[in-house]
Amino acid sequence: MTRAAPWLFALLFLSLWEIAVRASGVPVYLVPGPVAVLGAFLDAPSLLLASLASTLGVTLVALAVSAGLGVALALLMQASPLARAAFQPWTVVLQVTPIVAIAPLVIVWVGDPFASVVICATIIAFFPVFSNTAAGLAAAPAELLDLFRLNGATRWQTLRLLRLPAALPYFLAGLRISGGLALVGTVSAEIVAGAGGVASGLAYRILEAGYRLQVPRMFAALVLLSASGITINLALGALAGLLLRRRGEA
Amino acid sequence: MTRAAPWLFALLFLSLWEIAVRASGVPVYLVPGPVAVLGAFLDAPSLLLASLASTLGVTLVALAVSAGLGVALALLMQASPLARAAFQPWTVVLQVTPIVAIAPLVIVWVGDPFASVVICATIIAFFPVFSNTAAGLAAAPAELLDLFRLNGATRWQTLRLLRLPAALPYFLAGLRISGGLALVGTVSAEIVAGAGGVASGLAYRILEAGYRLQVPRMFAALVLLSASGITINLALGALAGLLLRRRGEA
Amino acid sequence: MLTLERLGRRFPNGTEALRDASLRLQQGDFVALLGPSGCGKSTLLRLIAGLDAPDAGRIHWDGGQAPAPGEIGFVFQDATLLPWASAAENVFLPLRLRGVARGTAGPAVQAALARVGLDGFAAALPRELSGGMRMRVSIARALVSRPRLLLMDEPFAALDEFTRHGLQEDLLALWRELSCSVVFVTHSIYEACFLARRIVLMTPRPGRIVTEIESRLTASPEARLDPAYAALVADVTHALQQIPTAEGPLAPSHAAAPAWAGQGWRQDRP
Amino acid sequence: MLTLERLGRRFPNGTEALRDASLRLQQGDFVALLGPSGCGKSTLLRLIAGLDAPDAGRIHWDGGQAPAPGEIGFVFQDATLLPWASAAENVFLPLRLRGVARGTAGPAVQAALARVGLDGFAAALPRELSGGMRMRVSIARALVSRPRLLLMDEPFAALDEFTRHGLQEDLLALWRELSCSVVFVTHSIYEACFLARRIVLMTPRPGRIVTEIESRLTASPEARLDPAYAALVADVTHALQQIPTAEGPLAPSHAAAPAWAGQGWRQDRP
Amino acid sequence: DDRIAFGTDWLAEAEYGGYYQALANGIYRRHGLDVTIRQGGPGVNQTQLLLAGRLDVAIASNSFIALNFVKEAIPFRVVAAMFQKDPSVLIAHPGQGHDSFPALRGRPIMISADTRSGWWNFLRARFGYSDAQIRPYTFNLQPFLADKGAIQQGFLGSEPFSIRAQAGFDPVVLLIADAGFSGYAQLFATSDRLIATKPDLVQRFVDASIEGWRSYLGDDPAPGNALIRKDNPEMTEALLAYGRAALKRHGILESGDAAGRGIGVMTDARWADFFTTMSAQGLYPADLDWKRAYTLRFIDHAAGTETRRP
Ligand SMILES: Nc1ncnc2c1ncn2[C@@H]1O[C@H](COP(=O)(O)OP(=O)(O)OP(=O)(O)O)[C@@H](O)[C@H]1O
Ligand SMILES: Nc1ncnc2c1ncn2[C@@H]1O[C@H](COP(=O)(O)OP(=O)(O)OP(=O)(O)O)[C@@H](O)[C@H]1O
Ligand SMILES: [Mg+2]
Ligand SMILES: [Mg+2]
Repeated sequence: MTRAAPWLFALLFLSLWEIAVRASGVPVYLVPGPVAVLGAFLDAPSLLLASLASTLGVTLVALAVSAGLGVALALLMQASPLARAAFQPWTVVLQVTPIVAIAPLVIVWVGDPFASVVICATIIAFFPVFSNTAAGLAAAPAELLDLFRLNGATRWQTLRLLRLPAALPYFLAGLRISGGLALVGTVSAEIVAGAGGVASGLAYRILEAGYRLQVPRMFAALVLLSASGITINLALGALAGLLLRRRGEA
Repeated sequence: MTRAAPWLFALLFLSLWEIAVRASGVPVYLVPGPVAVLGAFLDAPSLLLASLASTLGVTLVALAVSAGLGVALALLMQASPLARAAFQPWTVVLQVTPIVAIAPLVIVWVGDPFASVVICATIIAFFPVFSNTAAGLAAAPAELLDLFRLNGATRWQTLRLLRLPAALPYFLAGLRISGGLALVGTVSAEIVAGAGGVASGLAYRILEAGYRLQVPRMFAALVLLSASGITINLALGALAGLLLRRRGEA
Repeated sequence: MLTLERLGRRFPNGTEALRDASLRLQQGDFVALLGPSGCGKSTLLRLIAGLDAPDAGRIHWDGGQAPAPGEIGFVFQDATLLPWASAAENVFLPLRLRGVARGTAGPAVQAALARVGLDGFAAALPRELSGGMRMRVSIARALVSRPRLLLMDEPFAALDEFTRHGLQEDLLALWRELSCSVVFVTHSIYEACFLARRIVLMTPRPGRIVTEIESRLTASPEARLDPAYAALVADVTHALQQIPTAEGPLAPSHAAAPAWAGQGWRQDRP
Repeated sequence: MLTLERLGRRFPNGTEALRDASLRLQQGDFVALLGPSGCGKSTLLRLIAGLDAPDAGRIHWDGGQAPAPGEIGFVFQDATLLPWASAAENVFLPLRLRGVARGTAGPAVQAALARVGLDGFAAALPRELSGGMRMRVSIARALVSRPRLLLMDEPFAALDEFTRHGLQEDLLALWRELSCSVVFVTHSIYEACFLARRIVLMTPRPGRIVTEIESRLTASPEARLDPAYAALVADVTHALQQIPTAEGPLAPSHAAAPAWAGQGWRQDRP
Repeated sequence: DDRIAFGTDWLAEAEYGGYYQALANGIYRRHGLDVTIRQGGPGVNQTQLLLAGRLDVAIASNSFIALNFVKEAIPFRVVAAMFQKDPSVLIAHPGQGHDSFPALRGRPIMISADTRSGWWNFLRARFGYSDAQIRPYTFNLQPFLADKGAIQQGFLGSEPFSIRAQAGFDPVVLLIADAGFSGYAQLFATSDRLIATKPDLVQRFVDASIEGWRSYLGDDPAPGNALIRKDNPEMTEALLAYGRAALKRHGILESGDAAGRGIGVMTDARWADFFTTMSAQGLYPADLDWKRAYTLRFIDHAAGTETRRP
């Protein structure tokens, strides 16, 4: 029952949607029903799937970079209280700077469109991993910190043997939030970057379908996007379960 | 020292930036120095500040709505395992759906531009509070859950007296992430929703100044945005400190 | 009140904590559970409370009905307090969960705190208390709701002897007053003998219940001065030494009669 | 080794845990600390270890030099294990922090686990261990690094008497072998008398050190059979009863001589 | 008065001067219209708002949108074309050899997504451009200015001025309309239903808008400009003047068919030419009923005379 629940819910939701669309007679160019959306997907599956692949490629790279960077910066701040005091407030700048504003600068400095989009998506996805990891590193229990101090642990040992393992659940929770953000960040960056010379991602399909008034296709692209987001989220959830199970925290 | 560090760092950074800009002779329309940015702000302070006020208004409403909705939904899922099974995966959909794609639909359905922007920003800001709160509600220690079970606690009592207090630090951490997202979400939504008639927010300043090559003004708007983001983040951090201090978790 | 029939419990990692553990608990009984560290005492209490389920055997409640939730008081081996709630709030919790209003519960909570010697610490948070004080809050919490069945897992282990004696006597008084049933895990033979009507001995892991010794002492502070108390201690100590283990009889390495003990009991010191 | 000079410690919430606590610890000394729950024993140990700082008074180390980090072994009142690391990893930790390679440390870790009776549980995680077993891991961890100063906060409170006796004797052997200094907090008068060279008594909160009793027992398993042991127990019990508290002398309510005790010592049971 | 929500396809600027002028000078009011102008912007899809009924009339940026109505069977069409020439341009740095459309073949060009699905197809057809040339365009001149080799899209009345003002040079400006692009720009799109039920309203709106344009281009543009600056405070007088001058100099509104037959005029011939080119590119099926994309009934009659100033 619990296993089937999300599917049943989805089925129910889609049925209601189709019924509502048919009953109300909303034209397909305004809100297409699920059948029309599926039809639009089947019209040009390879086109949409190729775009999806392109977007997912950027997303995964951006997620990996965010995770690496987030952990590295969190470690740096943990290692040096001065660095923390000096930088911590400024990391927020990255989170709140809108892609639209920095995309042109990134393009000026980076040039390569793929790298530019990765950088923009990373900027969006970076913050949750970073801030959760930093919180996790700071949350090591006081009595265990005492134990390490007493045994003459170096800062690095305390980090590796105590703070990092203690931060793992926090990191994984942050990663799960960042997973979705990397995806939506990629799409946003793609949109800003517009047509982008490289293989065109889902964002372009969405925009293009919007301009061409092919609303069902636009919805099909959105559905693919959502499905990818759910998959990434579930995959990261499974990863967290796997890593924490042994520790009895899952 | 630690108190002054962020300011010293900022000063150092700004000085280096100004020096670099002057030394390299980068034209002001590419990268303006801090002095030029300040000048641009002083040129039209009321214009920028009015936009800031408009953006912040939406941000705060969106943050409040996200927090309320996130907690409510997390509670619902905690209360009913079936609801959790059915809905949890679908909440990701909200996170990964790009604003750009749904903003037109939201505007079409909602009409009122202010409400539309709030809804878009909420969609972005909602996920971290929700997912952190849900994690916190699920993270109540097993031995305390046993205690409650043994004493015949109702689901509701367990929620109110155990799960909610246990989730508080998680909620606050999520809120801090959402704070920044609400801001950047507002800006993104403003961009997509266009000036749309209401008092124009910072997004519009950034875009239009960028488009018009009034780069110093664009930077001034960006600086205001960053400053607001930092303020929101620090304020939420202070709130968390206050609420957790008594519990000895700060 | 309840019968444990050949209970078995093996944890997922393969550790077999209990095997064929059988025990009968009468209404109003006071059973002390003695056994080496890691033999399955805590596991047994959790099975009785319904917090864990046996892999083998079954638990039969007289009248077929397990106690209603809230009728069992459990002092866990660790204090298990709400970290964000004061001592008084923690003690209030069981009453609160039963819907007793704060005002109504106030005197009972105060009395329970006073009984464990924490009058001055009603407002203190757990992290502001010493280890023994935390344990006393936990004891007060289990007693405040006047349960029908009291499960206590080494409740007094972290307390000094004076506090401990006082609480032992309070416990006896409460037991008589409520005529509740008690299962009391302890490592102290003296404590077991002073408190319990029946002393139950467990083997090392996998825990089995091998010996039961009845006490004929009157449950009262005066029992400490009763020669029968000393005799009982000696009996239990002897019985413990008879329990076979993989490495021979379960007994301290120096298990010779002390030169200065000569009144029918052999092993009088912990 | 060190001198505590009129130490005072008042916590931010106003609780005064220690006042004017003075103590001298010789190199190679073995001091037992007895006192009622909440009197400041754990606080005192933390001050000695440098994990907390006194508000008044000072700690003077002979030669002016506090032990190097890693030279102090501390058994905390709670087990304080890394929850994600196995028993063996937890015991290995102090050696690891000193840079000892896993291979080199292996036998020592194995030996320490065996000494506390956990040979079969090297790979078990803390949550898979019983309360007493966790505490034993913590003891093994403190001993494995052969410290110069050993601070032990009720290390054996959660253990059955047989295990406890064995570990007491192991501790004495180790103490002689390393000629380290030990400060040992316990609630058991017997344990204090059996182990310590000096028994130090503290008043109820705010804790002060009021009495010191020297032991002339030889530190060996045979001491349990020595009549002088019983005499010492009686002395300490008597001294404890003399400690004045706000509510009169600190003594159990039934503090009369047991009828069955007649060999020069009065209070022979915990 | 009849209320009309009218959506422009970009932020307020000289390119919409006629409508703001009609608003400011009471021309709409005189025609019994209560018009609200809703600005567009990057990312704002006004067509979608039109379809949803949030706008009564919206500016369709180009002829593609009208053909898309037909292709997707959407009951909307265009009723007038304000710009005879599309003011879209490609701009490049001088002295780089980027002086003509053919010279740009194979060069990286920054264009936006809507351009890619719009007049980019014309450039592909006419000059053999390929999609591999496309680079991201962020509605921002910084990447262009930072790179001397850069080429990007733009609007006649906008980027050249900004570049002159800020960077101090005149870029190469290539107007696609001059290269033979036959698409109209700034078309009025509205629903078939409105056309059927209130043709008079549509007629008055088209007429008043044309009159507004005449006033903006021929008279003092100050009232319109003031309204523009109210909607878009980033706009400067200098830029507005430049934009207006560009419209006039290049005959964006008043060249071609409009020169004789008045602003807003469309012809079957131009539509046919446009459709043939684009369907040859594979954008539209050859059997598309392209004539359903527009109606000529509201233009090309009394418009010229009626708007003569009193
Ligand atoms: N962090 C703290 N904040 C406030 N008060 C504290 C704190 N830690 C300890 N105390 C108080 O200091 C006093 C002494 O505590 P301590 O833990 O030293 O007692 P103890 O002698 O070890 O007791 P026990 O035998 O119960 O472990 C207690 O009254 C306790 O409430
Ligand atoms: N969750 C668990 N997973 C695996 N093994 C467990 C778990 N809980 C307990 N055990 C094992 O079960 C056995 C019995 O544990 P239990 O806690 O019942 O012992 P105990 O008699 O209470 O010991 P103590 O006196 O030390 O508290 C131990 O060997 C322990 O390792
Ligand atoms: Mg136990
Ligand atoms: Mg203590």
